[in-house]
Amino acid sequence: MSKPLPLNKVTSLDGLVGQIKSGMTIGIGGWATRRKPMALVRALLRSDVKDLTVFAYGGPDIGMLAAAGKIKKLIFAFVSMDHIPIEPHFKNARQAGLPVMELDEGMAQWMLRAAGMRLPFLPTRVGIGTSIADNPMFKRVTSPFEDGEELIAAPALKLDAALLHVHRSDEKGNVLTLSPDTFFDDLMARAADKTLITAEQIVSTAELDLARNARYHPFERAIVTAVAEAPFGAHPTSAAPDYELDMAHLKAYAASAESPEVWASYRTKYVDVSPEDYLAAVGGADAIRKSPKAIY
Amino acid sequence: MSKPLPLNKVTSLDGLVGQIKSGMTIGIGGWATRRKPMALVRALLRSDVKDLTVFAYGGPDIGMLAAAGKIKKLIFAFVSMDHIPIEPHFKNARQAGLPVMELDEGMAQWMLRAAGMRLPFLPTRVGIGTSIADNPMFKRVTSPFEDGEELIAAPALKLDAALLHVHRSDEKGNVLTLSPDTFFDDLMARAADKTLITAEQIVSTAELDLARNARYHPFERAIVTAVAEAPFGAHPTSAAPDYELDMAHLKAYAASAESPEVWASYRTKYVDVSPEDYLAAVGGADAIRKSPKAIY
Amino acid sequence: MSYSLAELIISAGALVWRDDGEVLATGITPLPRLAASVAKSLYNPALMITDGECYFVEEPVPLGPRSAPIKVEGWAPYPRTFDNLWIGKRHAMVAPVQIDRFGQTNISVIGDHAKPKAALLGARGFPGNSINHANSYFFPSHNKRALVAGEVDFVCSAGYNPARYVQGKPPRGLDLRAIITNLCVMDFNGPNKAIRVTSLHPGVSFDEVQDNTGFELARVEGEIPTTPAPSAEVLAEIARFDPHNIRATILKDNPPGDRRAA
Amino acid sequence: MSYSLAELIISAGALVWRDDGEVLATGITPLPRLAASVAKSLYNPALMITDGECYFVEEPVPLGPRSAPIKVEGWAPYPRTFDNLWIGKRHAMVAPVQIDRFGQTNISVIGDHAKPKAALLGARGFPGNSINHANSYFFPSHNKRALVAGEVDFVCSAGYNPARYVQGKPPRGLDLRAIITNLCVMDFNGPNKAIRVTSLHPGVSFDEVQDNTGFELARVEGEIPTTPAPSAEVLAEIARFDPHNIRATILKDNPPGDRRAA
Repeated sequence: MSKPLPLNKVTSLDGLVGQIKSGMTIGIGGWATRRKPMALVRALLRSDVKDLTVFAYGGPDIGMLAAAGKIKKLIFAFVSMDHIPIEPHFKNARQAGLPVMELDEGMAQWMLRAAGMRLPFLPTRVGIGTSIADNPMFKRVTSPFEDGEELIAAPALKLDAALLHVHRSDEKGNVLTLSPDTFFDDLMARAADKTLITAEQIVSTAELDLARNARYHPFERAIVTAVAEAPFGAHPTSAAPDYELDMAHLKAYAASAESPEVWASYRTKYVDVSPEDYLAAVGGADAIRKSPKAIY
Repeated sequence: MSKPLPLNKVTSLDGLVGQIKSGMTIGIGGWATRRKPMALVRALLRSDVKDLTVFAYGGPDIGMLAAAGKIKKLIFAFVSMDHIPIEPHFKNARQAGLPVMELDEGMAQWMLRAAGMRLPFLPTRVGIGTSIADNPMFKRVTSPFEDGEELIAAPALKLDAALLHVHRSDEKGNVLTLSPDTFFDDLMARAADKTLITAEQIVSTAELDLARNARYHPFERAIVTAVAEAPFGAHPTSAAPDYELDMAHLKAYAASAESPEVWASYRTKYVDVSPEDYLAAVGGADAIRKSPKAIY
Repeated sequence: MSYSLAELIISAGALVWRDDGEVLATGITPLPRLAASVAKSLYNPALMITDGECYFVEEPVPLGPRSAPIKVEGWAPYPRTFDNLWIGKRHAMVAPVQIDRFGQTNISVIGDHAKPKAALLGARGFPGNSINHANSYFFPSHNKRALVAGEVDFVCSAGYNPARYVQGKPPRGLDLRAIITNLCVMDFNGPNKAIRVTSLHPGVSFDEVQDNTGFELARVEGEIPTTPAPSAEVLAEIARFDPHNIRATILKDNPPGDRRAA
Repeated sequence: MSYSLAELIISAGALVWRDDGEVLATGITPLPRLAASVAKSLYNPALMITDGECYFVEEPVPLGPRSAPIKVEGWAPYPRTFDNLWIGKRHAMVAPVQIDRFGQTNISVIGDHAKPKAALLGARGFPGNSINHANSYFFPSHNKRALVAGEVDFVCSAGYNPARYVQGKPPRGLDLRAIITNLCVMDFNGPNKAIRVTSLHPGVSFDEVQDNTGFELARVEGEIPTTPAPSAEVLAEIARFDPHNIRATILKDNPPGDRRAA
């Protein structure tokens, strides 16, 4: 009997995009200007996929998808580029009436946790007393214990796909995220039917050195669907410690929200191009590696 | 105006015990034979404290407290010494009718999480279809969404005090747990009104090197009440990577369950003594450091 | 000693954390952040503060480009942030766009939520913050667009508005403390938790404050005190934590703390 | 080729994970653990397995003292264990003390729960495991004390017992697969999920199995197959993963796989 082939989940950016279908609900990892799977978002912009319901702790990922008309409904607690507090493409889309479901940051990850535990809902006080709770998607649940408190029942935020950017992966989908902050990529991966990953580098399992790096391993490979190598795949956001955010590029991107014409020109130059041409257009690998550490 | 004094939470083992009052509900960190605050448990045995309700992922901590008659009610999912599957003192106490509340392992940490979020309960499917769910302490809650599923409402497992053993602490209660497995010490600390900590070493904040060791920092110092230095404070359980469990001593301890007389003699030799005399009685620091790595 | 209005605000702001014990002090936007820094340095060393990213630091990190490495004393990634705030171990001072008579604030939209006149940041963590831990607010421009009549356009942080609670009872975690503006300091200790002026910045009258507020203000009994000038020690700490003088860029024209000195 | 009963059990056990895809394969006690090791090595390399402590490993870790370092491919601390099992990505084969006709098992107590005749381990994670992911069971001694009449003394893992569910409907996560004993292999595909004998170990009759079982067993149609003997390849893998021959110590007197050879 011949042994079956080992696992290999490696694909291309387009291979990842091929897993995303119009009408899906997707979650995008990272936070604002940190560790966003931007190469994958740009590949998504180049595809025919549309009518997405999107959740993210949003930054330029949301701005770009909104500018490209890919979003049917946005689920969010904020969309920001940190140093540019309000994402300008998001602002344009929102003011043009983009349908949204607005959440609290902490409640959002709690709803991801519900999905990741296959529970219909989780109770919380978050939202009580605010306009967030006016949304009829929230129900109420009463504690069956002596306290009898009425709490908000926050429904599970189930994702069809989670799009995440990590630092290292092997072919089997064992990954490392080396960033100072983990954010909620793990909860997104658990909440999703498919976890689609871009990695700065695909390396051997031994090179991951997981005995030493165990605490940088965010989730087990069984929930990873496919992986594509995407060097500088978070640019213009950061993938610290590999590289920091590119403030100059973020400003150029922000300026592209000024008019449809400026956006079209940004898009031609930076989106409708191959990853290699993108890297050249933004100044090359050395320039990205030299970006100074961001201060928050 | 003179500046106020810096924080200093350092006390002695007896200082920690002084925070524990008869009748309290306490949680004990670690897991079975790993990172148990045994020096603190022995100090508790030497005190007048009694009538404790105790939760733990139990090992010899529970066995000793049970043998000493300190437990009014045990909340548990198992009590084991891993290589000695059933803790013999626990077995004696249980068969003599020690009142218990039996939980599932995963449900227990979920109930700690409820307490750590100040929620009255959390929903779960765990327990459905089993005798665990026959306990009237559990209520039912119905999903207010379309699914209408009936789930178990697991009440918050609120602790008066959490007793934890860590590898390093500074005077302010910034701690590091360096073990391969984190267990649920963080949830216990959040679920507790007081978090009482023993540390292998108390060092300066700089020596914790938290910029590099961030991922070994289990919780913020605001939830730490007091810290005592207790070198080899987990013995005979392990505090890997500092030292491994002492199988020979665990066997001697297990044998002490044979009769009240053998237990009395164990107690005289290993419990009713100072930490220094204990260390000498179990063979000294070098012997503990030479214990081979446990295989599970 | 002369001082700017920004420095007066920082000095007054620092006092909100003085008796908080060991909690996370979060100040969002430069003046609240400097206030938290001064509070930790001079009044309450037990406070936890962060580098603005994901580490707890032993000493406040100065604003802007840094000349020294930060002294890390703990990890504060976002998951930990919620773990901490849900047990109430925090007092935040933030800078909303609107506040109403209930203390409800807004940073989400101006106008209709479905199609806003101005889309702002989004509710962020305001809902959870407001019902779990102490909150104070800073407004750089005290006027009726900020301190509004009626309700704020979208209630991001909860306040003492009985209409929004079961049987009118706010959750036990709701704990609104202070509002500091370019005109005065207020708290929530008026009748039925009404917003109350507790001190007026030098040269400001209660009537001026009321005229610039969209709702009726309570006032402390008797003569309203003047917000105390920052001490030399406070000013020195402010300068230390703001070496690039970012505080001079926050309020239009960087006015003096005592407007009569202008 | 001669083989022991333990090896037959391991060989039959390995097959339970063959078509599971990428899940955590957990085998508790030596024979199930060896079965999981063989399954990963020969049938389903996508399986995740651990070192028994808190790491996922690329290759099964041999039982007992180790001559080579483990090859870590991931972190599996206890908190991660529950995250994983609650989404169902696991198939465990464990060794309970009792099982009943519903597939309910017990590892907590013998006798009365409040004052047991014998206190065992405690329910551990059995309740959560049983309704979240696939489970198989191993019994080294097939008899009426283990395969009991009525209900087990304390139901630690859920089974197909309608009386224990709202409207008789078990949760969708309940997925009982196989029972392997020293006499036979069973599944839950009898009428109404009844336990059914699917193969008899060499030299064992159905009647002998039934006589040693506290409840009525279903059987596959026609002649019940004989549990297939382990191949040379399987035996070689077993020997590789059990270099200290711990498998010879599990069943009393280490009987041969075909009892007629004894």
